[in-house]
Amino acid sequence: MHYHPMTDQNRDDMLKKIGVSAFGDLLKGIPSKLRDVKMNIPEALSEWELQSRFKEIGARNATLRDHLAFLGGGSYEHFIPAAVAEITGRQEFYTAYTPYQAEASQGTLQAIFEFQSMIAELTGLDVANASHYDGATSLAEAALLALRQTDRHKILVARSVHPHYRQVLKTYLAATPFSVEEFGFDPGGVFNPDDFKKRLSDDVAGAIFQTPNFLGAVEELEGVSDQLHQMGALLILAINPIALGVLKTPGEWGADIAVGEGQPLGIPPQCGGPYVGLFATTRALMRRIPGRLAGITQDADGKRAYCLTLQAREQHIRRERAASNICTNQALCALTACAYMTLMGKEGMREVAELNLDRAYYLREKIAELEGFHVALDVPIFNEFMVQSERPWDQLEPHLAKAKIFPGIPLSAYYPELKNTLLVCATETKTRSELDRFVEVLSQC
Amino acid sequence: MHYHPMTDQNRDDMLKKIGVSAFGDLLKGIPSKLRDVKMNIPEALSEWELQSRFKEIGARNATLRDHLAFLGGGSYEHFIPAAVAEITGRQEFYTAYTPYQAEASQGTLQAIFEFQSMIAELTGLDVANASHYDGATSLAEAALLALRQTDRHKILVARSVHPHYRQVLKTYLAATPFSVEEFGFDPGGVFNPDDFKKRLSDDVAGAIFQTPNFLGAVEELEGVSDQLHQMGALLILAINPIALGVLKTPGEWGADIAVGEGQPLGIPPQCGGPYVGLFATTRALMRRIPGRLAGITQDADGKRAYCLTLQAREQHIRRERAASNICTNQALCALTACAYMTLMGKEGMREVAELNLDRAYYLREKIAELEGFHVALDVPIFNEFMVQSERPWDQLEPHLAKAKIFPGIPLSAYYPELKNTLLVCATETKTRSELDRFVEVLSQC
Amino acid sequence: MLISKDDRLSFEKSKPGRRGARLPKQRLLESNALDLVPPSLKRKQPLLFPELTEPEVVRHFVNLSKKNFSIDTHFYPLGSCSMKYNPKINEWVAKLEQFAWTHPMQKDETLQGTLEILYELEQCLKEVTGMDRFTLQPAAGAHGELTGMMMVHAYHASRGEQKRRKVLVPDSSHGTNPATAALVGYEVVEIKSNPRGRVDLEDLKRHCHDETACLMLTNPNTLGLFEEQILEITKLIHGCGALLYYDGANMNALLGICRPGDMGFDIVHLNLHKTFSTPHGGGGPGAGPVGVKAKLIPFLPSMHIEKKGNHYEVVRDGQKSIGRVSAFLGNVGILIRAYVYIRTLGLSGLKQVSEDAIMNANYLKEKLKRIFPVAVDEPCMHEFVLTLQKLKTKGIHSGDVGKRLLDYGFHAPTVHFPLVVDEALMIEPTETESHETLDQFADAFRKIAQEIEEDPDLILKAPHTLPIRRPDEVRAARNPILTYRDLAGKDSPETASVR
Amino acid sequence: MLISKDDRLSFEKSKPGRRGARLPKQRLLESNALDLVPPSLKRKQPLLFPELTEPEVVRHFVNLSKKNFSIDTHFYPLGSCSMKYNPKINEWVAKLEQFAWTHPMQKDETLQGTLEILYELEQCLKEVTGMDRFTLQPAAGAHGELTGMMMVHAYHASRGEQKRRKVLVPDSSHGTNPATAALVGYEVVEIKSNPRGRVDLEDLKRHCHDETACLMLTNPNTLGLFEEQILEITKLIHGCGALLYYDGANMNALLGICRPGDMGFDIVHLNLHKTFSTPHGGGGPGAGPVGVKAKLIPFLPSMHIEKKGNHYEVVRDGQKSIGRVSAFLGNVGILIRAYVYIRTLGLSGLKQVSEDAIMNANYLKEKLKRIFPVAVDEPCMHEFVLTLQKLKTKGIHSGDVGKRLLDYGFHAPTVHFPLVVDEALMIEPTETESHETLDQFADAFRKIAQEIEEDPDLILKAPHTLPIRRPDEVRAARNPILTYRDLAGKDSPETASVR
Ligand SMILES: Cc1ncc(COP(=O)(O)O)c(C=O)c1O
Ligand SMILES: Cc1ncc(COP(=O)(O)O)c(C=O)c1O
Repeated sequence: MHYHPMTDQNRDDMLKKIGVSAFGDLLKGIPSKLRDVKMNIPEALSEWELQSRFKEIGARNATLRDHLAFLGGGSYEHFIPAAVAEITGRQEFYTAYTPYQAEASQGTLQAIFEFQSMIAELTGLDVANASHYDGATSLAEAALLALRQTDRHKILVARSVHPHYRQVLKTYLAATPFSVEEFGFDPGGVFNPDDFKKRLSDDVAGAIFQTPNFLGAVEELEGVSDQLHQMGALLILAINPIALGVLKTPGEWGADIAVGEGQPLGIPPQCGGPYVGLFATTRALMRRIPGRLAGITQDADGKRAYCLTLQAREQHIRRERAASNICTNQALCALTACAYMTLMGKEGMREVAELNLDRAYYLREKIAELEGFHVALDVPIFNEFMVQSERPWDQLEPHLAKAKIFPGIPLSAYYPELKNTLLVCATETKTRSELDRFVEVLSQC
Repeated sequence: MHYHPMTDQNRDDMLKKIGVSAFGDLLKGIPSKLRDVKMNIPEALSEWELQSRFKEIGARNATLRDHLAFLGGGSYEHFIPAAVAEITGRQEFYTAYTPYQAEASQGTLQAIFEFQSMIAELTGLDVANASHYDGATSLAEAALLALRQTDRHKILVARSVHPHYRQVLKTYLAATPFSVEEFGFDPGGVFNPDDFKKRLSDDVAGAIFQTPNFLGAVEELEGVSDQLHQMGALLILAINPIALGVLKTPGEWGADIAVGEGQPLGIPPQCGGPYVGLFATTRALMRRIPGRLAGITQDADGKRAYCLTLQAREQHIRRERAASNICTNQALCALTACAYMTLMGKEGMREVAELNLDRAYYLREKIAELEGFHVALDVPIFNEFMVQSERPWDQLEPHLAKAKIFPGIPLSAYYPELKNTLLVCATETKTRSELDRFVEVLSQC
Repeated sequence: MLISKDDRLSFEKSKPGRRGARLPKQRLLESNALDLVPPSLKRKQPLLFPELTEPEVVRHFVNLSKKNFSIDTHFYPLGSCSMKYNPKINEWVAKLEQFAWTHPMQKDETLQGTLEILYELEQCLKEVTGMDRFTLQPAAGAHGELTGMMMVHAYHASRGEQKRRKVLVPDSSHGTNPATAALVGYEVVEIKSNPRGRVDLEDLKRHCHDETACLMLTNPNTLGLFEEQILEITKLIHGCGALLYYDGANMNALLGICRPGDMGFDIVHLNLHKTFSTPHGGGGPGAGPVGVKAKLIPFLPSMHIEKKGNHYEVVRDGQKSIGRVSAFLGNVGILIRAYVYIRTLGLSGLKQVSEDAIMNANYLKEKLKRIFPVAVDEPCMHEFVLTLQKLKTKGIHSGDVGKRLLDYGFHAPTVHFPLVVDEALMIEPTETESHETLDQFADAFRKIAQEIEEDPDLILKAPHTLPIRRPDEVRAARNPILTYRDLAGKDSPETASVR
Repeated sequence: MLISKDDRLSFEKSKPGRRGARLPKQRLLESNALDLVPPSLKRKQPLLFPELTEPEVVRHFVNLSKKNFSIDTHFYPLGSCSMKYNPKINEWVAKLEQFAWTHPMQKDETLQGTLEILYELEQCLKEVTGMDRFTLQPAAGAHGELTGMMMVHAYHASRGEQKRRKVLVPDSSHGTNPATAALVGYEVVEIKSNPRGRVDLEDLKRHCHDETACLMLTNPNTLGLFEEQILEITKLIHGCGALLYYDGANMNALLGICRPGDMGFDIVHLNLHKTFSTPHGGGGPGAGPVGVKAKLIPFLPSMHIEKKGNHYEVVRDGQKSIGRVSAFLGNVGILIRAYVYIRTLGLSGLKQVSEDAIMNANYLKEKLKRIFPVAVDEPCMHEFVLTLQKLKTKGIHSGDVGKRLLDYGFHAPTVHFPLVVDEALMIEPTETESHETLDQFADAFRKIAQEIEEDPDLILKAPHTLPIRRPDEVRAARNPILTYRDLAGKDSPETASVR
């Protein structure tokens, strides 16, 4: 085995040094009836065979590079500078463990600190953690934080929040005494303020909105935080970090917690993961934040030092009284996002957001001109919007497949009322000719 | 410009510090008639546009991965462990300069030393240099060394040596008083000893053979070095380093210099370069070796230290009296080869050579059974051999192209007498089913 | 100077007007897209982001990386973490465009390659553990535990046994075990260890009753010891109607040797980032697939990959499922790496993993126990725990020895854990380290033992060779500086000017 | 300890029986392939190669890399080397399978992508230099020089002017210039520099006659100074029937500012690994394309890429061609990187390269000249040369100051070159470094100047912070140890045992 240095010669020497005559002597404590293991696992392949085989298996996937894709819905196709992979490919980053030994992990710790700083900056909040598993689990943890903080039992969530996130939220709360209640949206996709208000009660710990929401609409949230805060409840916002280059921040909306999927920040879509859950909050809630935090302090010589901090929140110190059970997070994805954001910088973050708006509004306009398709032109969007077709999408599918186009995500599986409606996404990766081709193919369907 | 830190603000400050009022003041020495430069160069592209465009351009190439290729002839398809790219991708290796500052380059220097050691070991000679440009230029430098060492004027070279290498040799000698004379080969492809002997005279500085040669044949060189040495001439052997895992070494043949193309040692074929010229010789000729050498010495504290050595041979010290004019070599390719050889190790080098033999002999046998094709079964080969077709290859071409097969290299362009003959190569990368498919397609042509 | 002394943040290196990336110039709309956004929806706060060129960014991060220890540069014997070599072919495969550039909402027909891998990986994990079905969704070990505990809850609820509110965890257990149980609303009951470091069967018996929901057990446990009475334990727990949860963090000891399924466990999580060699990434991402016995299959998270003929399909599971635990299919990129690892090693390679891991641990234990006592001096599995109790009189703690090891070029073992061992050093060499490395490590211990005698201050003030000395953690927690704004002061001229 | 103290060779870490790669098991022949090789053709000498596992090999090389300075980790102001940032997008493109996995003997139709790039690159290089055609074959600057000198020879020979046997090179020229001329059999004549560091026109005139074959000139020269009388020089040389060769190593100063073709040069080589940002790779590979004026086109090396309609073709050139200078098309992977760079920068970016390079050099010169005198105190182009002459009385040489800079985290400038400057330090900051970095560098100089006063030994014994102190080069050359066998002794038990 080319990963294992132990040779047969070594084995004999080592057994001798250990003081047993056979390897089996080391396993005496294992009940013998357990020892008769038969595993049906294929025999080893050489690396060349692996390279060939996995290329072959990979060829059975269609990709965003060989198709023209308009898929969003929580995972986005964005430009990633080549420098990102050179940074995350540094072995000292990707083969290190959690930076518990601060002196031997200043690299990782400083990068986490920078990541936290940029996420706090994007969200306009005071603190961000070192990452959570993904957008959905961040959202569930935010709900738990609100429930604990307010000592209440109910979470309100907009139906326009990503359906998968709402499912995860329900899973997380299923075994607890807490409940979830949803409020609806208007035809254009923005949340229905009356329905929201109606459900607001003094048992509500917090309310969750997403903006831009799953239907592509940017929510107008004026007054929402006041309404909630007056009731003693928290405002939780799910965001798209790329959009925050230009859109109003959770901080500006008066949110207490912001969560979101960090994948758009330089992480390839890779069929759903690994991604990185973003989690930011106010200084007031800092000591309830789940997961790791890096901070700045001084070392014994008074020199600046980075270290994990407020560990009293965490499971390895507090065990059953911890703020969360999280241990391993998505550190390398956070580093990826950190490298991406640093490369984009202040101007780049604004510009990429602007480009998303440009592409999405352009495409929406063009589709609006087509017969047989409907879009709501008056809803503010970022890079996604709903397209309703007069015919079932299934009928259009073969044409689109032939043109190697993934047109979008069908919404009726999540919202039965949204028949023949696709969620269509266009990011900065799309050129005029690609968008025009899509429109052309649609017009010929 | 995202590579240039200078902003307009900086520019003004800097001009002030420099003490000039405008940038143009720094260029006053340039004759003004030279300053009116018009260059027709396209405007900048963003990185995303570059990524898309170069993917598109790349798609206009057919590759060894989407075709079944039997191309060799100086550039070979071999298995490359994924670990190689992780090593050569280390920024400290690939963005460093030549290790003139030994203290700040121990990494590169030690790797060169290990490379030299392994090349010396493979060739069975005493010393190897840190690399030359490629196999062809190594060979030309070897000829020059022999000419200088013997103070003679003629180089003999087997016609079975790679034709491109012979062309480069002629180019190198064209402006000098030195001449090249070729000796022929027998029908099976091995050199003709009579022709060789006939041309041996006391004006011959050295003779160059390749084994396995360009026609795929492994040369029997018994007695050749004695013949040459008795005449006061040197034996120069061009080798394939992978073959030396099992084939007799230049050292064992009594060669004075071994040269070769190092590409098979973990370097992708990448359309011909960058590759790495191998150059090894005896201790006796060490002080005439072209190019860099790393050695071991001690530092001021008596600790082991790696450094460039015998620099008195080199252009930066000796100028017009240098052993060669080479400065920049192919260091990163040498590092690649070094990483490859270290991963393969003693057993791996033997095994990969054995696998090449296995594939090539198998394919030769199978093709021998086909009607309409001829191979010489009695010639020892390594991973290449000649296949003569009864029909012109041009006629078979469309069938092969349809099956996405690159069948080999047509030899008649180099050797008019070898009509309808292809040089066919099969390395360890080929499986039984791939070879059988090739034979099947040939049989149906 | 090879390691940069510069400890400035990217923010502090920033200069107005610099950029690190260029974006397409082309605009498709006639008007500026920003004008389409209603002013009330626009960000007002300027973005305090660093402004650096690509060369500056690359140098910044490359130099940061050099301040880390890692497997590829150092021996990293962190107990319970299986810091084994992360094979490069795993990275190569996972990064192929054909896998990396697929969207989770693509139709199954367009993802057959990825689905095949996930399906086959599940089959392998079933074989390795002896379980009946796996979910691949959980993103890490603790996430797997959470998934498991939610299933425990759903299972008992489905049987009307809501009163089972207690989850038992040994006092040697990892912090995530009690934390997870609590997260799901369970009451955590700690079970004592016996003098041989195993579960105290008597104590366990006392806590086995009709309010017991589950026992969470790590085997081998965090002392690196196999629970010899495992069959009695599982019988006991099942006897009282509770479930058995297996924390598979230490599975590196048992590949092909024995299986949690055969021991009687109902639910198992694996840490693919430990046993199956996927990189730790400085703290993640990992993957924590959860396997169950047949009776728990209905409760698994939704989404399961099935093979129908030659076609792979994502099947959404039924009624009783606890639902989704992550947004999409899980950490697919990590799952791919783990599968490549299994195919690289094959059956006999996997067995060799655990055999060599156990050999290395016992070999190192023999060497080190001459220097410091082992917590339980018996043959160990893949790791073992030293106790440095006797140094306490000198004011030296196990953490101090860990720090000093850093100076010798070795990452510290896990320190002060498990909690049942006083002054613990938990050492897991893994199978990918050579005995020469173990010998060098033992030599360092020997030297440190001597230093403790001769110059204890050297240990107490260690490390001496790294970019920083020990950080003041109390200060960090008392006055938390968690962002650049905290550091620069919200309204300091510095942040103002960068705005 | 972040930087490993281990200086053992891979060979010295080797243990019999270990392996770092697994190869396919499948054998197609019934017999062992080795038996097919006649015994007389087989290797007898066992292969003394290291035996290590993949993890050991990776850790070995990663730790080696950490002992290097490099652009991505350090400021690297090596004069005449244009150590600018190597953009990552260049690497990304060149490593795409579509480029990396093509064979040089494929038919043109199957290589249209690569041929297009090479064709377009040539067009750009023509624009940048004002030359009429380029060959892309040469692998480095010196290889380009060689190609150029062979063309000079072929050109004169074609005109029956064999008596032109002298090549003129300024005394400030790079070593490859005279070495190349000599390699082609020319007699090298050194031309003096004038007090302002430029070619002494009077001396040049003296050597202009009917035996002169060529003048090789670097402009700006190795002092970083533009040859102001360049038009007089080219006129003079052409006047005597000789050719003008332009060493383009310093082209980083002139992009979009002026062109060798317009100055009157007949032949130009470029170092793509300098001006066009391809990585130096620890000493290579580079690429040294050579451009010529129309009259020399017939002599270019064989193989030229032409565009016919939308099709690219490799055309083998005619009769007068000097022939091939490398086995295939040249260092294609490097050529691709350079082309990507040109497309990234575009016209205005290229101009900015030289403007910023010149600004940075002049800025740094202003700062440093307050510490040590500049060899020629005039505005410089992209680099400049200090002279540390005055330190000689203290026994300190420019090389010593270079060593001390390493301790401050800066790579040394080029030392003791050009030869015309006594105690030279040749400094080229490049355009990709920020003025903050230049300020820090100047600070280090200032501190070193002070150290020289206070503690000259600190300088003489520097560096103090690196894996080694100064190596004993005399010892290295006197008793050369060039291979592991040399080190271990050919028949030492060690080498014997590894056998
Ligand atoms: C015994 C044990 N259980 C659970 C965990 C948690 O796993 P993860 O960090 O993947 O969430 C760990 C990790 O350190 C562990 O060692
Ligand atoms: C002025 C000058 N000419 C020629 C060369 C040689 O170029 P190369 O190293 O690419 O062969 C150099 C390289 O340092 C140089 O500085």
